[in-house]
Parts: sequence; C-alpha cells; structure tokens
Amino acid sequence: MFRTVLIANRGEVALRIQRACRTLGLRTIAVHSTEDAEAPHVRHADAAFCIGPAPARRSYLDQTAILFATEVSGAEAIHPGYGFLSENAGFARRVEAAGLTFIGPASASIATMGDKIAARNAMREAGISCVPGSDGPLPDEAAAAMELALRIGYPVLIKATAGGGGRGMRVVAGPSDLAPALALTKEEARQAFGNDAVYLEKLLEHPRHVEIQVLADHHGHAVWLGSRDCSLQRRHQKVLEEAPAPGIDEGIIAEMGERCAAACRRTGYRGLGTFEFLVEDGRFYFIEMNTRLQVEHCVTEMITGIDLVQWQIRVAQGEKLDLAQRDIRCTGHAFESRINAEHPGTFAPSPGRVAAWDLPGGPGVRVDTHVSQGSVISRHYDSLIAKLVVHGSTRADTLARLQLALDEMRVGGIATNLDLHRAIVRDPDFVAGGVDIHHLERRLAEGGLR
Amino acid sequence: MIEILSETPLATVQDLGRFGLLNQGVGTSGAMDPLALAAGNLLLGNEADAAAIEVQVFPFAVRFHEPCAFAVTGADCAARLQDQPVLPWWAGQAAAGDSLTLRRPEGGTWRGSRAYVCVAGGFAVPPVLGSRSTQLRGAFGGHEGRALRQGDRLAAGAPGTGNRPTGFGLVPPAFAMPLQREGCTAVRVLPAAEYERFTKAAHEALWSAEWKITPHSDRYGYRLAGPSLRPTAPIELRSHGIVPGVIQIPHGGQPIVQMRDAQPSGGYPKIGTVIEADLWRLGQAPIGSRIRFVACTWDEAVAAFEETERWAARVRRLAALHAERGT
Amino acid sequence: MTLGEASTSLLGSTALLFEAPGETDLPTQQRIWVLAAEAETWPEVREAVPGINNLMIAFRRPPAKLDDILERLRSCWATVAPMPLHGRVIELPVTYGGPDGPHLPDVVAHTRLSIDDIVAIHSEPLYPVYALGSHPGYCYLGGMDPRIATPRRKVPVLSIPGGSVSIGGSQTGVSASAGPSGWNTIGRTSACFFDPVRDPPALLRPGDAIRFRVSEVIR
Amino acid sequence: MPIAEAEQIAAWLAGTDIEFLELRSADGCLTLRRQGNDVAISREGAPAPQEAAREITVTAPSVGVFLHRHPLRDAPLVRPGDTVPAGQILGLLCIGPLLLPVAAPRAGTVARMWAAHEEVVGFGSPLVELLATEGTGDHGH
Repeated sequence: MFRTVLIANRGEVALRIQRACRTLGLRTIAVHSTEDAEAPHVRHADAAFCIGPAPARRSYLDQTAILFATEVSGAEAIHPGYGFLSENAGFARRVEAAGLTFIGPASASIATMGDKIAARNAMREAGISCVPGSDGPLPDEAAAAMELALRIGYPVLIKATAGGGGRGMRVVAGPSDLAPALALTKEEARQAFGNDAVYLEKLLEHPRHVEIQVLADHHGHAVWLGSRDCSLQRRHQKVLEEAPAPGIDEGIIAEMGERCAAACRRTGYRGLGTFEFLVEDGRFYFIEMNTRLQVEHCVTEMITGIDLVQWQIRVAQGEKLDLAQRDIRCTGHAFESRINAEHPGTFAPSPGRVAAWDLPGGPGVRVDTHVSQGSVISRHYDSLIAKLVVHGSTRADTLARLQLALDEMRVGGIATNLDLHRAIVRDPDFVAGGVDIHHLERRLAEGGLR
Repeated sequence: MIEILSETPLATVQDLGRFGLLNQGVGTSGAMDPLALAAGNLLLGNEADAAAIEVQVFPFAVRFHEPCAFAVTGADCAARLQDQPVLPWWAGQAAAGDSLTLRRPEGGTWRGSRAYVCVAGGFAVPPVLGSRSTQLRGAFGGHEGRALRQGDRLAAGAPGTGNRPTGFGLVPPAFAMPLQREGCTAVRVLPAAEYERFTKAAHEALWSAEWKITPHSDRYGYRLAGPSLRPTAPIELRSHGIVPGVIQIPHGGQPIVQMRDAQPSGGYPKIGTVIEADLWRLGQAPIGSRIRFVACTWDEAVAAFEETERWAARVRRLAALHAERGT
Repeated sequence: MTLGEASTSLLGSTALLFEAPGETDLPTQQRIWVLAAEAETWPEVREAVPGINNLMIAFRRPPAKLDDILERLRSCWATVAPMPLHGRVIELPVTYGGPDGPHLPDVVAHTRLSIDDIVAIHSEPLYPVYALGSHPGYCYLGGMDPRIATPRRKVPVLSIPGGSVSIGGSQTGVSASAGPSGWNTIGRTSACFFDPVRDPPALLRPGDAIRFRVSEVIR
Repeated sequence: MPIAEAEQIAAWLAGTDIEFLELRSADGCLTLRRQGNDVAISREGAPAPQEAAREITVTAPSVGVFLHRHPLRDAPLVRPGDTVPAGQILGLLCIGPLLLPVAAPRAGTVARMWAAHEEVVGFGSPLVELLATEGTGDHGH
C-alpha cells in the first residue's frame, strides 16, 4: 500500500490524477520542467520538484530525473498519466525494480502490447480477431510478401512492428507498388525505431475506430466499461470522441467487451486498458491495446459514473475490484472535444499567453483543463489546452449541449481549434453518427468545416 | 597496472569471500566490510564482488601506471589523487602516473578502520577456488596468497578512461543504516548453543557492558576486553564448524569474535553470534573503540540481512541511472 | 547407540549447528556424513560441514522460516543409516617429541604416561578422518585412545608449523599448514594435505583413514 | 592560433601592401609586422582582463538534498570567502544513497551559499554564488 504518488506528467492529466489521489487521501508529488514552474499541477501538489529544462526529453521524458525525484521525495508509486513515459516498458520495469508501484499494468504487459506482432498473437489466442495480414514480421524475400498481399487483397498497409500512432505506415494500392514501398518503409523504420521489422495488413476502406475500456485488478477480475467511438481523427490524432459508439448493435459490443475482459483475465493484465478496433460492416478487427489511461477516458466516466482514475489507483494498491460486470450500466451519451492551441488552417501549434478564457457551463458540462486566463501555452509540449466533455440522456440532446458549450467557450490571445469543433458538431454526417476514420480528413480536403 | 608504493603491511586483495569450502577446511576470507567493497565496485559499474585492496594500516599509497577509474570506500582516510582531495566513498579517474594516497583515518562523524581501493573491472588476480580473496592461512588467492608489499604490481580488469562517469559518490551505510547504543557502535547478536550454560551475571554483562576492541584484534578475530564471562560449569566441546561472527568465550572469560579469516571450525564455548548483516560494523570498528551487543531475534536478523541487500540493490540501481545519463 | 535428543542451535544468521546426542563414536560420525550429503541437496543450504558428532548447515541466505529446515534435519537424522567405510588409508611417518613436538612433556605431565607409552598408544590405531576443518586440508581424526587425552592449552600457540601432530582433548590431528593452535603439539610429519589447484583441494576426506608410523622419537 | 596558421597568414601578408596586422581572439593577440621582405610574428596572452569580478550562480544539476559538507566530515566543503579553482566541489547533492558533486564552473571566490545545508532542491535551484575572476591568464606584455 502506497501513501504518496509521484505524478510523472503535466497539464490537465496531472491535475486529473491529483484529484483522484486526493479523493483517496493520498499525497501527491508533482514533477515539472523549468517552463512549468508556475503550472497548476505544481501549485496544487503536496510537494513539487523541478526535474529539468523545458524540452520534454530532458524533463518529463528523463527517466533518471524522474526516478531521482522519486528517491528524494519518498514517493512510493508513480503515475505516468498518458503520453510521455506511460507506455515505456523499460521505465515501468525500472519503477518495479526500485520496489515502487507503477500505476499501470506490469512492465511485461506493456512490452507485449507495445510489440504489434506479439499483441496480435496474444489477442488471437484470446479469440479476438485482427485485421487480416501477415501474422508476424514479413520475410525479406519480396515474393513471399507479394503472395501474401494477393491473398489478403489490395489495398494493403505496411506497418513497422515498432511503429504506432500513425508512424511507420504505408498504403500500397497494387502489386507493382509493393516492393518499393516495402523497402522504403523498412528503411524508415530502421532509422526511426532502430528496428526494420514490418508486417502487412489489409487496408480497410471505411473503418470506424471503436474502442473498449477495460479495468482489471491483481486478483484475476476484469470488467469492460462500454465502448467509445474515436473515428474523428486527423493524421491519426483523435479530435473528438463519444461514448457509446453510435449505431453498433449492443449485443455485438457486449460480446466484444466480454472477450476483452476475458483476454485481460487470461493474460493477467491489470489496471486500465483500452482495446482499439477498426470496425467495418459490423466486424471488429483488433488493432492495438493502449496499456494506460487515455485522454478520452472522460466520456466513459460520464456514461458509467465511475471514476476510472480512482479505480486505476485502487487496483494498483492491490484492492480488489468490487465492481461486477452487471453493476456497470451505461446511461446516456457523452462527447469530448479536444481543444487544442493550434492554427485553424495549418494545424500548427499556437503557443502564447491566454488573454481571454471563458469556460462553458450548464448541465452535463465538464471541462478538464490546466489553463486559465494568463496561462502561457508552451511550444515544448502538446497543444491540448482543454477537454470539453458533455453528457446527456440521448446522443441528440448531448450534441445540442456540446454545440452550446462550444459556442460559449471563448479563448483569446492564442489560436484554437474551437471553430473546427463548432463546424464538426454541425456536420450533417457527424450529426447522423457513425462516420469513418477518414471522414474528417476528407471533409477538410474538400474545404469543408471552415 | 597499479603499483603499491607504501611499505605499510597487512593490505590484502579481497572480494566478498570464498564460499562452499568450509568442509575442506577453507574459511571464507573476504572483505571485513563487505558493504564498502560492494559499494566501491558498484560505483564503478563492477560486479559487487569484484576484487579490491583492503587497507588496514596507513598511510597507504599506490601509483597508477595507466589511466584507470577507481573508487575509495570504507574509512575516511583523506584520500588524495596527486594533490587533489578525493572525497570518501567516491569514484575518481586516475591518469597514468597518478598516485593515490590514503592517510590514517581520523575523527569526523564516523570513524572506520578499513578502506577499500577498487578499480574498474576489479583487480585481475586469478580466482582460486571460486574467489579472488586472499587466504592467508592457506597462502593462496589474492596476490600470490599473501599481503601486499611495496613494489607489487596488480592489473585492473578494465583500465582506461571508460565511458562511465566518475566524480560521484555514496552516502556511507553507517549513515544509511545507523546502529548505535549509548554512543557506541552496536551489533546484533543471536544467542548460540552454550548461551544458557553461562551465568546470569555473564548474560547481563554480555548485553549491558561496553566491549573494548583490544590491540589483539585482526582479520582472524577481535579479542574484546570487558567483564569476565563465566560458564556455570567448565565446558568442553567437540570441534564443530563455525562462521565469522561467532563469539567464543575461552577460559579467560574475555570474548573473541571470529572475523573473516577465522578458521572454519572451533571448540570454544559460544555465547552468541553477531548476525551477518552487522559484521561490517564490526569490521570497521577501530582498535581501542568500544562496541555493544544487542540481542536480536531470527526474524530481526533476516530483516537486517534483507535491509543490507536492499541498500546494495539501491546503490547499484541509482549508480547505473546516474551513469546512464552521463555527466 | 544414541541416547537423548539431537540438539540444534544458531550460528547467527549464517548457519545452524546440529549436534548428535551421545559419545563421539564412528557409527554416529558415519551417520553425520550421510546427513551432510543429504542436507547439501537442500536449496537453502550452501554447504553442510561435518564436525565431530555434529553438522553445521551454512545457508545461502538466511531462510525466512527455520522450522521447516529444523524439521527436515530431525526427520532425516531419525532415518539415516551409517555410511559404509570404504575410504583410503594414508600412512604418515611421524617424528615425535623434540623441537617439533614441544608439548609432548605436557601430555606426559597430564597423562602420567611415559613418552614411549604415549608414542606407542598414539601410533597404534587406524584413525578414521571424522571431519575437515580448522584450516585448509586439516583433518579431525577419530579413534584416539582416551588414555592420552589432554585438555586444550589455556594459551594458544601463535604459530605451529605445517605437519604438526597434536592432541586436543580426546582428539588428535595433523596441521596442514603453519598457523596458531590451541592443541598440544607432540610431533611432526610431512605431506601435502592441501593443494588449491587439486579437485578436491584437500588430500583427505571424511571416511579415509590415517596410520601414524613412528619414524623417530626425540626424548 | 596554431603556429602553422600564423605562418600561413604571414606568407599571405608577404604578398600584400599590408604593413601591420593584429588579430585578437580569446586566446590572445597575434601581431604580424612587415620587416622588409620578412614578416615578424609576435604573440601575447589574452587581452588584459577587466578587473571587475563576475557573479555566477551555480545551480542544481538535478533534484536532490543539497549538502554543504560530506556526511563523514565536520567541516563544510567551502565557506564564503574561500577562493576556489575551477572544478572544485562546492557542495553535494544527495539522491538516496548517491552523492553528486556541485562543482565550480570556473575559478573564483565563494560569495554566499544560496541553499541551506540539507535543503531539498530541484533542477536549476540556485545553490552557490561565485564571484568569478575573469582573465586569470598571464598579463604579460
């Protein structure tokens, strides 16, 4: 049992974790870069340590600096949040080796799920289907790849084993492009990840991104907490999420949810996790598992009424999950708009001082943010400045609340994507529900959503 | 190559000891302060049990004939590399021709009696029967099975400038894991077979007296001076295996604590045994200083053993973290 | 035959000592050797070291719970049969008395026997090697005639040479190398009892036997 | 500047009308003067120093507990007023069992200790104020 948690992160998620710790009576230790000396996660923590200069590589990503801060602060557990070191198996292993609690799964689980091929194999063993493709790294002979691609059917996707988040992928439309694309992707992967293993996958043409949230304890219990739809993406970055995923038969979701929970029990997974799927024509294809708290966890919290971060910490403390699957009821609908400091046309980050900051309110409105008037948005970190989360009884009601909330929100001094969100929530296809993962980019390419 | 410059006697090459040969009559040998030896090695990225020089008579000096990373741990002996001070429990980098000098340990906040000079890769003396420690009685192991002499030359396992940082150190375990009673170094003791055959007065004296470490104390054993401990009746024992830490009471009634070079068998009555986790405290207690014995339970002894293991693991982990980031 | 209960005691957190009941005799010692061989197969045991009528069990690390190992020792002792004797016999020529046997007069004084009687009694038996210990290659021998038993010296001698034949209490032994001793040195022999490059390094092992041949008596 | 380079410049100079050339850098001053067909090269140390001392705040390289003295020593590593060479250890940062040095980046005089003994500090915390004396090189002419 730990009493003091070091939060190895910044921004809204650091505040979110602090809140969860407080509700459990735990002490919080903040770490920060010189740039974040005045940040709210620093001000609100029980103790705070500056661990390095502004670049994340030398502060929030510096494992030595964070572990040194843990030593000096006497923290017994580390919460990595999302991003930064949250899915770094080596870091988790070091935390374990130090006799500390890593608030997340065991490092071995992170390592397995971080290896795309190992993850696919683990899922297949658990009865969860994956996108058709090579069931391992492609052999060096181009002929074998050609044969496989033909069997899967073009278009196909080449993916680096060590890649992720859209990095290390290439679409191949037909047989004549395969060999050069393969060579190029391998070379890129070797340079970017130091590992040139690639695999092949069928490219789904109109898939949706649907994910299942799971929560597992150390005692072999695991539950799933509904679905989320995160199809609205730009360059593989999620822009707006909702829960539950609209227009998918509840029975299918429940079946997938059960399989995900069963996979957790089977693999001894513990903590929060997300199984991400591509869904096309009612079929679920596993793509990857996120072994951490996710940005969009809030929409699940809204529909289930469960404090996910608090539970994540409680199971890390060894507590038994006293939630049975039948206790988990999803009510209503929830959306999350990720408000970023970025230029509307170019999507380039827009750092600077926040001159004006008016937040929306009203029933079912929740804003998770670390920003306030006068805050300075740093160019060193990601551009997320707020998560606008709304909850309502039906998708239509909730969407109306989201439209209103987005209209109420005012940010001055920096550019934001608020207008993009305002346009999205009025987009007829989005309003209808069930758009695919290419929808947003397609609309933007058409010059829509302006 | 590292050359011994001083004429000071009794410095030996030691590691953490030679185990598994008690039944061949071979005692364990090894560092009198195994924590200091392990710490010096871990500072340099060596295995914890790499061979080092144990220095117990000062001043002591060596010359590096090639660049080499080194560490000095144990007693604070105001080490100097050429004319530059080297902090206690510290790793440094020597250039070819540099001499390292250790002076007699003085007061300060903790007075030790033995210092360890560790080098990158450990001293490359040949292992004998699984260890590089010097077996003085058997005249094997270490450097030619004997104490070091002026002019001896020893090779470091990994000389050079390396890519591991030096110029950092450790908090000595005397501070990380202090154990004192009424101003004296204390060591925890488990009662041994003949404990009950001593008088009540002997029991009281054992736990309450200050025991002075007499000049007849060395790597073989510490002869202590204090109240006379008497058995209720004369005890004659058959020979049996013994280990470092056993407190024997010969006829005179003055305890002898077996240390690292102790023979592996004996027949004097045993009143208790200093637990393994506290032998380093005794190994550093200077002649003339006073110690106290503290009764402990098996569970406490196990916990103390694990505490020293955790300490060493923490040193290894943090030194590696620091080394990884570089300087 | 054994009388009474075996006893166990701690040697700190490093080892424990098992002491067999009864007098020192060869059958008991033969059972100790078997117990040692058995205990050495236990995972927490680094080494089992036979003594005279006893066995030291050195741990790899202090086991969290002792009860289990104590119980194993007791139950194993209850069932072990003596190890059959099939060792080698080594003959050692001894020069008794003189500068190499400085304590022979003390044995005379204690036993009130003549030097010749003592030498005759000492060189008569075949001494089984009961155990090794004290220093590299040193053997504790069983089978000494109790008539020449002499207590250990009150003040140990700082160094006796290798090959010294001595009596301590009811035991006799031969030192394998120079070193301190609390026993009474009565003579000297020469042999290489220990060589670190040999496997095993000690010349003798429990179950072997020694015969002392009188090569000279200096009165 | 290496001699070879100076000679190269001198060779170029010989083919010009330039009578006198002075090159100043942090390393010193190089003077090239035409003497008939030859070019004389002379060099001096760094330019005469500004005598004013420069304040340098030595900051923490890491999180840690700042120590003025080594745990085994009664005396602090340095005291205000001490003159220290570059590289001298001014204090230690204690991180669990580790002790990391806080060294003087250059020669100077210790003006004050910003952080107290055993104070917990973070990266960049001011620890020691040093009055660095510039131009400690030779002042010869």
